[in-house]
Parts: sequence; C-alpha cells; structure tokens
Amino acid sequence: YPVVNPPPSPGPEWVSKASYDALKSDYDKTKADLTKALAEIEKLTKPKKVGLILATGGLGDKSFNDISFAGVKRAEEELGIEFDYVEPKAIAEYEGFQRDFAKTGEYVIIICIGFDQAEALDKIAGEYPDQNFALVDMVVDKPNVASLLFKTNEGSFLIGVIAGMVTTTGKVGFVGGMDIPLIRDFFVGYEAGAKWVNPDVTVLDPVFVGAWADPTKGKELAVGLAELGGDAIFVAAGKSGLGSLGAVHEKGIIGFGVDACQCYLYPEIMASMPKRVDVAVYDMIVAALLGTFKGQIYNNGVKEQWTGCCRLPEEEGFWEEMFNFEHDPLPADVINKVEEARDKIAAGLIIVPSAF
Amino acid sequence: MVELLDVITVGLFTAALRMTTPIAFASLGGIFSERVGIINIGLEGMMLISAFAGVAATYFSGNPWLGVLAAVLVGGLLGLFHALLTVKFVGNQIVSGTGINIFALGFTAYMSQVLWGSRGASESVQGLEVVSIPLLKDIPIIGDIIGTHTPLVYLMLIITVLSYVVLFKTPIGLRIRAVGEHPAAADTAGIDVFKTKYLCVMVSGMLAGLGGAFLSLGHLSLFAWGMTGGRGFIAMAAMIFGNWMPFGAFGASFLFGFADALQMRLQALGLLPPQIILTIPYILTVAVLAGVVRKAIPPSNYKPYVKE
Amino acid sequence: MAEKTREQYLETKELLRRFFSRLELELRRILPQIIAILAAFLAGAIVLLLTGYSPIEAYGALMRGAFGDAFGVGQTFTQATPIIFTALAFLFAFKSGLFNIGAEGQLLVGGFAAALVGISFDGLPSFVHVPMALLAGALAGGLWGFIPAILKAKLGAHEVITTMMLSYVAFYVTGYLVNYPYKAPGWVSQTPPIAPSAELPRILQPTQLSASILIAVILVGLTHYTLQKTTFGYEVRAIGLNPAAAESGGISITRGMILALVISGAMAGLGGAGEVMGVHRRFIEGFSPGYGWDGLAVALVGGLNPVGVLLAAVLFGALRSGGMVMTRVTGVPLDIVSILQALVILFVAAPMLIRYLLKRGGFKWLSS
Amino acid sequence: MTTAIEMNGITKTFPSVVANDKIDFVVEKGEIHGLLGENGAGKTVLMNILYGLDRPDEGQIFVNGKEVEMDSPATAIKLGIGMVHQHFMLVPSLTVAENIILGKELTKNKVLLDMNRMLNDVKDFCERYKLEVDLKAPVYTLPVGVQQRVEILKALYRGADILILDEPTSVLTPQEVEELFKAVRALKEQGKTVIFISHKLKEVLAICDRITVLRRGKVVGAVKADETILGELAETMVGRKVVFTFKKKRIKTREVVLKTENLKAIDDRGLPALKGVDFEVCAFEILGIAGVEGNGQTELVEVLTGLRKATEGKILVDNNDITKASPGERIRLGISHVPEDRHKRGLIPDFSVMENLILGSHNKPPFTVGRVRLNFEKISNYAKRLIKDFSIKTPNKDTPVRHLSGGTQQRVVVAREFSRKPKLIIASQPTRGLDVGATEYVRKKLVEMRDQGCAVLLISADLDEIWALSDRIAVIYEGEIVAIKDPEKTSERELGLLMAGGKSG
Ligand SMILES: Nc1ncnc2c1ncn2[C@@H]1O[C@H](COP(=O)(O)OP(=O)(O)OP(=O)(O)O)[C@@H](O)[C@H]1O
Ligand SMILES: Nc1ncnc2c1ncn2[C@@H]1O[C@H](COP(=O)(O)OP(=O)(O)OP(=O)(O)O)[C@@H](O)[C@H]1O
Ligand SMILES: [Mg+2]
Ligand SMILES: [Mg+2]
Repeated sequence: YPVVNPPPSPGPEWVSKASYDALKSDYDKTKADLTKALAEIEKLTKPKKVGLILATGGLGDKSFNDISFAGVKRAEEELGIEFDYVEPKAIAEYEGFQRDFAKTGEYVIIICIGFDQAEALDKIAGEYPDQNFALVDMVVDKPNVASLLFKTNEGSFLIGVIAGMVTTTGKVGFVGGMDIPLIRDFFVGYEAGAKWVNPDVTVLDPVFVGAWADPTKGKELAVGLAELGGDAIFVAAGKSGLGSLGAVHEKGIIGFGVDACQCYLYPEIMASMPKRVDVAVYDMIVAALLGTFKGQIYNNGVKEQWTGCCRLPEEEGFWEEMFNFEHDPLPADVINKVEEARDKIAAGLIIVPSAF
Repeated sequence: MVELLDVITVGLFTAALRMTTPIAFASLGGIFSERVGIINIGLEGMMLISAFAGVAATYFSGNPWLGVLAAVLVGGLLGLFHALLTVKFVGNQIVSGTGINIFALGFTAYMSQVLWGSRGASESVQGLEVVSIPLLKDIPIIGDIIGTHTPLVYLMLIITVLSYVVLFKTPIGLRIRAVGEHPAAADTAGIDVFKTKYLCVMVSGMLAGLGGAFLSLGHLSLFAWGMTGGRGFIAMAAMIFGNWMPFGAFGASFLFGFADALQMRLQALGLLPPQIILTIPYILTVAVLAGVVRKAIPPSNYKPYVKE
Repeated sequence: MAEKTREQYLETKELLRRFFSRLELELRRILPQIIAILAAFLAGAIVLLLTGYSPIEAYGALMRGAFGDAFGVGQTFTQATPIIFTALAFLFAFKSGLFNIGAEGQLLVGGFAAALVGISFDGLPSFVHVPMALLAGALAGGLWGFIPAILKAKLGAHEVITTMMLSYVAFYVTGYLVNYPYKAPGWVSQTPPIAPSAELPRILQPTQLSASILIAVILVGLTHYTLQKTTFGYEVRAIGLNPAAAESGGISITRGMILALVISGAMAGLGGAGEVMGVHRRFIEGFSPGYGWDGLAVALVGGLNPVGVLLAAVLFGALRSGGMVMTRVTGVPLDIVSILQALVILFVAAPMLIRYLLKRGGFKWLSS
Repeated sequence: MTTAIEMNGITKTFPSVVANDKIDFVVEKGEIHGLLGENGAGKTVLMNILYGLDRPDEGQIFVNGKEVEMDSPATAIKLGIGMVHQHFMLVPSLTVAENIILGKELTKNKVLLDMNRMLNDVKDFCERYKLEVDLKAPVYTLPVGVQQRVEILKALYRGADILILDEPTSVLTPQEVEELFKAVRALKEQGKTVIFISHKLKEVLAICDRITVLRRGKVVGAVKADETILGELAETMVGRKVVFTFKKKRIKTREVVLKTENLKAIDDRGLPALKGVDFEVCAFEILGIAGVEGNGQTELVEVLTGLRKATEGKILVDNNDITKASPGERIRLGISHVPEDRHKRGLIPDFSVMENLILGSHNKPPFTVGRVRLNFEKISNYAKRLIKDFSIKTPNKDTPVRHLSGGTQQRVVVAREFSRKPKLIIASQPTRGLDVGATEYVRKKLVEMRDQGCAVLLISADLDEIWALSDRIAVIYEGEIVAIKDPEKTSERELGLLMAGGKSG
C-alpha cells in the first residue's frame, strides 16, 4: 500500500503515440466537420422563424394590423418560415415583447408594427445588435433596424384624384381617427390630389373621431360631412372608420378606405389607398433570409408600390383575390387620370405635399 | 366655405338623437338599479357584452331582431349576476361592477377571436332597418328630426316615458322606490325586498343591453372591440345629472348627445384644433352641472339590506 | 432583580401574544381575498380548458414570465408602478367619501406637466431637476383634482361626473398640446425627450423599472401613515364615515374634501410623472392604456388599504407581464389576463360568495 | 275567550347574546297589553319574531288560537297583525298616502295606481279612527308625532286587529302622548288588541290592562296594571331600586355665559325656523327649552353650534361675538354639544371608542404632536380614563362604537363632551331612547356639570326631564321663545299650554 500497478508492456496491439495522435486529430476533425455539416443541414431545413409585434389596436381592424399580418402570412406560405406574433395592449408593453423575442435569438427578423414602438426599439436594437428588426412607420437609426416608411401622401393623392373627379356636389371630405401627423399626411395628399384634378373642388376641413375604436362616432362624423354636402369621403380612422364607411353606404355617397383595400365592405367604397405593409414586410423577410438585410430607412411610395391605389390595374386583382370580391368598374377617364398621376409622381413630376 | 349656421340643421338634431339613444338606454338602466339601492357601475360592460351578443346572434340567425333579443337577455343575465353578487352575497357593488367591466373587455375580445378570428371587429351583419313613422314624419321640422330612425330610437323614447309611468304611476314603481329608499320599511309593508332588487337590477342590465344593441345593430351593423367608448360611464353621469328621474336622465343624455353631434360638425369648420372641439361635450356637461346649483341626492342609501 | 426580569418576561410575553393575535387577525382578514384569488385562477383554468389550452402550461408560463427571473420581476413591478399611484389616488379620495374616477386624467396632466418641466430646463443638476418635474406632475394632477373639488364644495356638482368628464378633457387637451405646441419633430405625437437630468434612473436594467416604484412604495407608507397616524388623516376618515358627526366635531368638511381630492389628484399626477420620467422619457400621446381604471380595481381588490393596494397592484402587474410571456409561449390570447383580472375582482367583491362556496364544498372550517 | 297571541318558549340567540330566553307571552283579545323592559331586554326582538321579521330558534306562535308559521311580515299582515316600529318604517320621500297604501295598492285598468280612490279610502280611515294627517305631504316634512299617526294608519289600513306599538311615546310631547292614548283607547273600543312597549312606567300603568316585564331576555313578571304600583314595577324591571328625582342645589350668579340677540335662521326647506330668539344662560345654571318638536329646536341648536348659518342676529359667548365662528372654533371656545341624534351627528359608528372620544379635540395638544401627528399614548390613556370614569361598557377602547348599545353610545358622547372642560353645554334630547338606568346617569352628570359651574342649555321634548333638571324653563313655539318661567312658579299645565301656542295665564 499504496498499490502500484505494473506498467503495461508494449504488445502488437499497441500503436505509437504519434500515429495515435494523428488518427485522433483526424477523427476529431471529421467529427467536427460532420457536426458542422449536420448543423448546416439542420439550419437549412429547419424553418426560419419570424417575430411579429402588432400595434396596440390588434388584429381585426381589417386594415393596418391585418395587412401586416398578411405579409407575414404570405412569407409563411411562400417561403416556409414560421412565425410568432403578439398583440400588445399598451405602449409600455412593447419593450417587454421586443426583448422577449430578441432574447431568444431564434428569429431571423423581428417585425414591429406601428410608430409607437420606436422608442422601445431604439433601446432593444442597441441591446441586441445581432438581431435584425424591421419597424413600420417610424425611424430608428440603428444598423440592425430597417425603418419602413410609406409615402401615404402619394397614395392619398391618387384617392384625391378620384374624389375630385367623381364628386357631383363639388365637396369632398375626410374622416381621421386622431389628429396626429400620420393621419394628417393622408389628408394633405388627398387634398392636393383633389385640387390637382379639379381646382374648383371644396375640400372640407378634416374631422377626427378622437379614438381608434369608436365606430359609432365614426359613422356620425361621416353623416355630418354628408349633410354639409360632401359626397366623396376618405376615411382613415382604424376601427372607427368602419362606422364612417357604413355611413357612406347608407347615405349612398362615395367612400374611400385605407391601409388595405376596403372596397369589399360596401359597393359605395370606390377605392382604397392600401399601405402595402405586406409588401414591405415581405421584402424585409426575404432580405433577412438571403442575408442581404440592411438596417436603413426605406421611405417608399407610389414608385415602389408601397403605397398606391387598389384600383390601379397592377393591384386590383391582388385585392379582389384576397377579399374574394369584385370591384365595380371605374370610368375610363378616372382610371386614366389616376394612372397619369401615378406616373407623374413616380417620375418626380408631381411633388406631393406632406404633413411632415 | 362652410358657415357656422350651416351646422345648425335638422341633421344635427337627428344625429343628436342617435348619439343620445345608447346613453339614454343605459342611464335609464342605471336609474332602475340605483332606485333599488344598487350602484351599477357595470353598465359599460353590460352594454359591451350585449353589443357583442347582439351581433353574434344576428351572425348566426341572420335576423337582427333575434340579435336584439339576445342582447337584452344577455344584459338581463349580467344584471342578475350583479344582483346575485351584491344582494345575495352582499358583495361590494362597485367592485362587482368594475369586475363586470373588465370582464366584458376580455370576454368580448376572446370570443371575437373564437368567432371571427379577430379580437378587433366582427364581420358585418344585417342591422336593423330605419323606419319612418307615417304621420309623425310629415310634421315639419319635428317630423324630420324624429320621424325616421331605427326602431330602437323610438323604443328608447317609449321606454323613457314608460319608465316614468312605471316608477311613479304604478304599484310596482311605488314599491321600487320604497325598497331603494328604506328597504326595512318596504319589508315590513309586506314587500319582497330581494325580489324587487333582483328584478330591477335585471331590468337595468336589459336596458343597458338595448343600449349595446343600438350601437352594434341599430346604428352600425358590426361589433368592434371597445365600441361602447365610455358611454356606460357617461350614462351614469347623465343619471346623476338627471336626478335619477327618467326624463331628467333623458334630458342629460340628450345634452351630451347634442353636444357630441355639434362637436362633430364644428370640426368641419376648422375654427379650432379638433382636440379642443372634442372636449366640448365634456366641458359643457361640467359647466351646466356647475351652473345648476343643486346637490345630487341619490334616491337610495346603497347599503345592502341584510335580514337576520 | 428577579422582579425586574420577571416583569420583562411578562412584558415580552404580552408583546408576543399581541403580535400573534394581531397576525391571526390580519390573516383571517385577508384569507377571503387569498381564497378569492385562488378561486379566480381556478375559474380561469376552466375557461382555458374549455377553449382548448392547458392551464398548467399557461399558468406555468405566466408565473415564469412574472417572477421567473430578474427580468420578469422587473416587468411585473414596471407594470404595477402606475397602478399603485392611481389606486392610492382612488383610495385617498374614497376615504374622505369621494369617488374620484378621474385618476386617468389626473395621471395624464401630471405626466404632461412633468414632461414640460423635463424639456424646458437644461443643465440643471438632477437633484434639482427631478424633484422639480415630479412636483410639477403632482401639482398638475392636484389642480385636476382641485377643479372637481371646488365644484363639489361650492356648487354641489357631483364628483363622479366632474372627475370623469375632466378625464376626457385631459385626454384631448394633452393630445392637442402634444400634437401642436409641444410636438417633437417627426411622425409621432410626442414631446421631445426630457433632459437627462430629469430622468428617473432605471433601477433594474435592462427592464424599464425605474425609481418611480420607490416613490410608489414610499407613497404607500405615507398614505397609511397619514390616514392612520395624523390629525389630517383622522379628519379625512371621519368625513368619509360620517360627515355630519365630523362637522359637529369641528372638522371642516369642505376643507377636508378639497384637500383629499387635491391630494388624490396629486398622487395620480405623480404616477404620470413617474411614467414619463422613468419609462418613456417623454410624453407620448396615449401612453396610458387606462391606468386610472386599473387603479380603481386595484384599490378595491386591495381592500381599500394602502398595503393591500401594493399587493393587489403587484398581482395585476404580474398578470400583465406574465401574460406577455404566456401569450408568446403558449399562444393563449392575452385577453385571458383581463378575464382573470375580472374574476379576481368579482370574487373579491363578494367574500360571502366564497364562504358560501366553501361551505358547499365541505370546507366549513375555513369559512368561519 | 281565545287568546289573540300566544307565544310559547320563544328563544332567540344572536352570536353575542341570548335576546329571548324561553319567553312565554300571552295577549288576550281586546286588551291593551304592556311590554316593559330596560334597553336590550329583548322586547323588540320578541315583537320582530311575532311580526315575522326575525325567525325564532325555538318556540311556537299561536294567533287567535291557531299555530302559525310566521315567516315574513306578509304572513303577519295576512293574520291581522300590524306593527309600529321603534324606528319608524316610513319612506321619507313618499307622501303620507303612498306610505299608507304601500304594499296594498289599488289600481285602475289593473296597471296604474288609482290615487284618487286610495286617497278617499284613506281619508275614510282617518275619520273613523280620528287620526288627522295631511295625506299629500311627503313624510319627511312631518313632525315625528304625525309620522307615528301615519304608522298607525298604515297598520290599520292593512286590516290589523292586533297592533304592536314599539316604544311609541319616546318621541312625543305630553300633548301628543295624550292624543296617542286617546287613539289607542279608541282602538280598544273598536275591538282591537294592542301591545304597548315602553320604558316609561307611568304610561304603561296609565293605559295598559296587563303588563309583562322582561329583563335580560327573560320574563320576570306578568301583572295586572291596576294591581301594581310604580316603584315595585320599576324594581322588577331594573332589578334594583331607582331614584327618580334630583336634589337641586341652586347657586345664583349673574355671570352670563351664552347670550343670543334676535337670532334668526331658516330651515332646510328655506322657511324661517327661528324668528328672533333672545335668551341668556348663566354659569351654574340649566336653562331648559321646552317645546313640541319641530318648533325650531333643531335649528336653534345648529345655529348655536355653528352647523347652520344665522341669517340675522348675534350669538355672544362670554361677551365675544361668535356668530361667524366655525364649529371647530366654538369647540375651542369651550362649547360642548350633545346632539339630538347620536347616530347621525354624535358619533362615527365605524370609529373605535377611543377615536370617538377625541372627536373635536383631536387637533390640539395634548392629543397631537406639532399639530400634525396624533399622540396615541396620550390618547389611549385618556380614553381608558374616560371609559373608567363614565363606566362605558365596552370590551376595550378599540371596539367600534357601532357594536355598543344605544345607552352606551350615549355615554361615549357624554363622556367626550363633558370631559372637555366646557363652559357651555348644549344638550339636545340627551336621554332620548335610553332606559331608566342610562337616563338617570346622564341626568346626574348634567346636574354635576352645572354644579361645577357650567352653563347648560337643555333642549328636550320630554317635559318631565325639563321639569326635573331646569333652573329656568324657556318655551319655544314656532321659532320664538314665548316665555321664560321659573319652574317653582309655573305648572305643567301652563307649560303645556304655552308649548301648544296658547297664552300663559
Ligand atoms: N340583529 C341583532 N344582532 C345581534 N344582536 C341583536 C340583534 N338585534 C338585537 N340584538 C340583541 O338582542 C338584545 C335585545 O334587543 P332588543 O332590541 O330586543 O332590546 P329592546 O328590549 O327592544 O331594547 P330597547 O328598549 O333599546 O328597544 C340586545 O341585547 C341586542 O344585543
Ligand atoms: N346587527 C347587529 N349586530 C350586532 N349587534 C346589534 C346589531 N343590531 C343591533 N345590535 C345590538 O342591539 C342592541 C340594541 O340595538 P338598538 O339599535 O335597538 O340600540 P338601542 O339600545 O335601542 O339604541 P337606540 O336607543 O339608539 O335605539 C345594541 O347593543 C346593539 O349593539
Ligand atoms: Mg326595542
Ligand atoms: Mg332601541
């Protein structure tokens, strides 16, 4: 005690230390390669995940949130990605959700819908510099954030053109959700479009519901505009807008929707100005998957088809398929004017005023 | 451009009547409950769930009147629940009402999700049609204002009168008032205090339900989450302002409805920033209330009646 | 000597006895609340089961999210903070017999005033700037409480109406201010960021939990102390319980009510200031998703007692922060959180219901 | 002859007390039966059981010889039992007629109230029983005496053959008591049975045929009224000897403490309630104010204590004008107030005994530290001392006064107000609703305070009380002091006449 074992004697089955080491390192290398290859395969075959944080209004607005959702949904179908989404209820919740998603490191991109997420994202994007984010409707100046801005004034201009042409009373109106710059931007473009096509038109002062979810007031505001003589009304008011469009239907005047094509709601809704969040979001997901994602500002409008009008020939079919309905035909001169306006805007011949 | 006078039209008054209707329904509901000594702060939630139920029932049946019926029943059920909690189990009335309000927000969102895959808004359903009352509508001006409406507006006017008659001209009304003001006195007079309370709180819920049905089926034809927009609370204010009297509550509701309708039209004149114009109904209410120098004395003492 | 020790012994014994009897009393007092909360979760589990989710998973995620790590705890308290303020605001007015349902508006004007002070001064040292902004918030909230108070005292205008109407006014007026005169350049309806010297420090990075929670907790203690230990608190409670007798006892009801409502408003205003200075660092339109109403519920669930308020607010905060994780992990709609909150409130509303259910369920011994 | 009521072995236990302990109680048809007992003896509980408001734990009830299950007032009413409650069961905002017909309404078209027919019916009733009331007046506008008539009418309208009157006289003036007695006798003549509950021995002896005495939930005696004498009955009731009169020790000074000059005020309805009141109260003196209720006493007290504004005139205390002073300032000047309604004005029921005992002096040393913080050590010692000195029957100083009996509650008020070293005490109805023992105590204390040099203003509807305590008696009628008399130079009859608005002889 202590017991010492006798040293093993070298025999035929013994190899030299050097050759053992060589073999061992070979083996290790192959194994590492294999693991790497397996991981690569795993990575390539395992569906990529996308995170979506909606705006506080929540799904079912048949507009802003829904259309964003559609973009991600399309990516799921066409690109085979997986996605998780959440519907926050308060601004204070954004930061938590963003961090929740980012912390996992599982998502190729996290898409944040709504300008009011910017504050929180500014911080979170800094905390997680390797995580890609996309933010709709607002700028966050970080290398890993794509800020997606929509020139809604340009699309609204096209709506204004239609309104200016189809009004018989010569008065057109606008119902907004809240009096905030984002909504004012719609109005400014709309007004310009109407005046561009019809210098004599009266654009009534814009009216605002003061809330995003009070369709009752939305309806009465539209009724009020109709009673003041307005017969073409552009509605940008979230769920409150559903009421306004209902009023348009009842009054038998002409209405215009926003964010998505809302023309399927009632025949009186002649056109809508979609904000193609779906296109933008889809573009970003593709970029993230391809690894070409770049954090920068994307401020696109009619030219890039991020905003436009659902009655433009290149869009009409898409919307009709999506909502499973058919638009009533528009007079050719109206369509022609709209296309003319679109071309001029895209070519920079018309500079649409903005609320910003 | 649009002038100030362009705004004072028949349309303003019809709109005012429409904006009045849901508030008036709920504040009449509030009266029935408070007259028997139960505070019903849950009017808002009852309206919201009823608005939802109305649309859901219409969605499945295709008949908006069945929707209205469902709204009323659901309202009554919530009233019964509130009564059970506060009368039988002597729960705190305000806590219970607040619970109902919060429940309504969660429940309708949850169920919208289940039914329509969206917590925001329902699909459109068949709403109630507007009807004109033959003779009434031919009276100049007055006829234009009250002659053509959805039936629920007429129902609101009728129920306002009916509430007055029931409360002040019938035995049951006498009993209701007695139960609220002095339950022990009513009890010793051989009146079933508890039954009366249950009944009235249920009626309260049903009237709130009608208010909800007006919003989702009478005025619009869809349900949107949170569409009551605080009208249940405004209705409570109208009830207090109207001194717990049906005509008073109607008057106060109309004051508010009118101010709201006016506000909407004033916005189109672009005189003031919209946010400032939006405050008009609220400031007006406070101003009128401050002008009417009177202490609001509730008709009942709200203490739970506990029998040994 | 022995005499003395014996005396001390007896004294200690007496103190212990008192402590335990007090403890038992308190426990007995809050037992119904605790059972109510358990019952609410049970009922919520049934809803979850009926709609095809696993309650165990959902609640597991909820608990992990709310308390699982420092981050969750931070979120929980972040969510609880503004509600503590508004609940205390409701409670304080309630003790004087007033029903202040306008905490929402008071919170908004308080938040705005704090933001205004935060952006208007530059280069102040923090220890001056922070108290200044907080004070501005409290003053603005207090003013928003003073208007209904004076209307009630002088004209008898019912405070339920006036506080509520003024909430709407506050919402739109701050909306105007933040969209026109004080709007920051850019797309959003918000003020420019406040000066760093006016920021309340974040105390649990990376969460948004700020020093505002400390103010809230201090305020809980202060409220309790004021109500129970001071002359003013005595007067407030007397007015709330029996104004006629209080008046006979030489207490000025008018003064008491006005002060109570002003203090109530100031508390809510302070809550708004805390959110602006600690969480958002600027005033953003619509930052409150209804903290005023949550405050009312929390005050009631907390049994109208400052410490109860603290506990109830943490519960509500936990439901919210845990709810976020639950939604993400299990896909249960976040609305189940509202339903749970409602159930808690409803069960708390009627302790007799709990007793009745316990009796029915054979738990007689608990129901005494 | 069958019995109208027979209650056998009635037991009723509350968590804290056995309110009725195997009570046997028999009432013959057509008699006026007195039920006598101290506060908390269990009289009301027994009657509530008879009227179906409370359910007994044990025992049977027979009405007109038949055993009945008394499950609700509705049943009792059906069986011809009517009850006039100690605390009136009238709905204040409803009119007299509405209150009377409540629960037994007549309708036209089966739906609407038939007010005219009901008014006629009720008017007939009033005439038949000689009970005059204004049927259209809302009840809250009526003096208590009239309200009581309404209560009786209400019971009769429901077809009551057996009428329970729970302490009907405690709120009445001598004249009103006389009228009530007349009505009760008229009822007897019409063949009705009456159960008459009271503390007041004289009254019970005066009107009842037979008397049952309760003490601590047990029957301690059942006697025929004409076979018993006052003192004996009192002893049965209380269980010891009772002192009825006070020896007055008179000290004459001319040191005026309170003086009013042409004091005027309006009531809640805006009508003149005080129309120029002048009087003085000196140190070492009790000035009694006699009067039928509703002649401005309430307003007078409120004006003097600062709870109501004087529209004209002056109030001087020690020659300082305090007309504009707030209630708090008046308390600081040494004015104490025993309010007429202890539940409403005197106490905060949810506050503890201790907290109630400092109400009014809560905001100054020694109870505060720096005027901000309450000094609990001092307060609790003070409370303990008062509880001992005034024999306040409470488990401890922290018990909410809500849990105390009426008499004990009044002791709390008295303890608080008398311990403040006041120079002026304004005592309004200080013994209303108290039993013999408690009444005796409060009166003794008042005299004690006077003897220590206090000026005492005593307002009471109980003429006996005024008579027993006052050094001078002022009579108030319709908001005016119509006479100030020396009790030794006037008679009960003369005062009664003055109170009723007559001229003094
Ligand atoms: N609801 C109750 N709960 C508990 N105890 C009660 C209740 N009602 C009465 N008591 C108790 O029953 C006892 C008898 O009360 P009761 O009211 O019958 O007395 P009373 O003889 O009518 O006295 P008073 O002369 O004051 O009217 C009292 O001691 C009281 O404590
Ligand atoms: N709900 C109750 N719970 C406990 N005790 C009660 C209750 N109601 C009454 N009591 C008790 O019954 C007793 C008598 O009650 P009551 O209200 O009749 O008082 P009172 O002595 O008659 O006073 P008052 O002269 O003011 O009427 C008191 O001791 C009171 O504590
Ligand atoms: Mg009694
Ligand atoms: Mg009594």
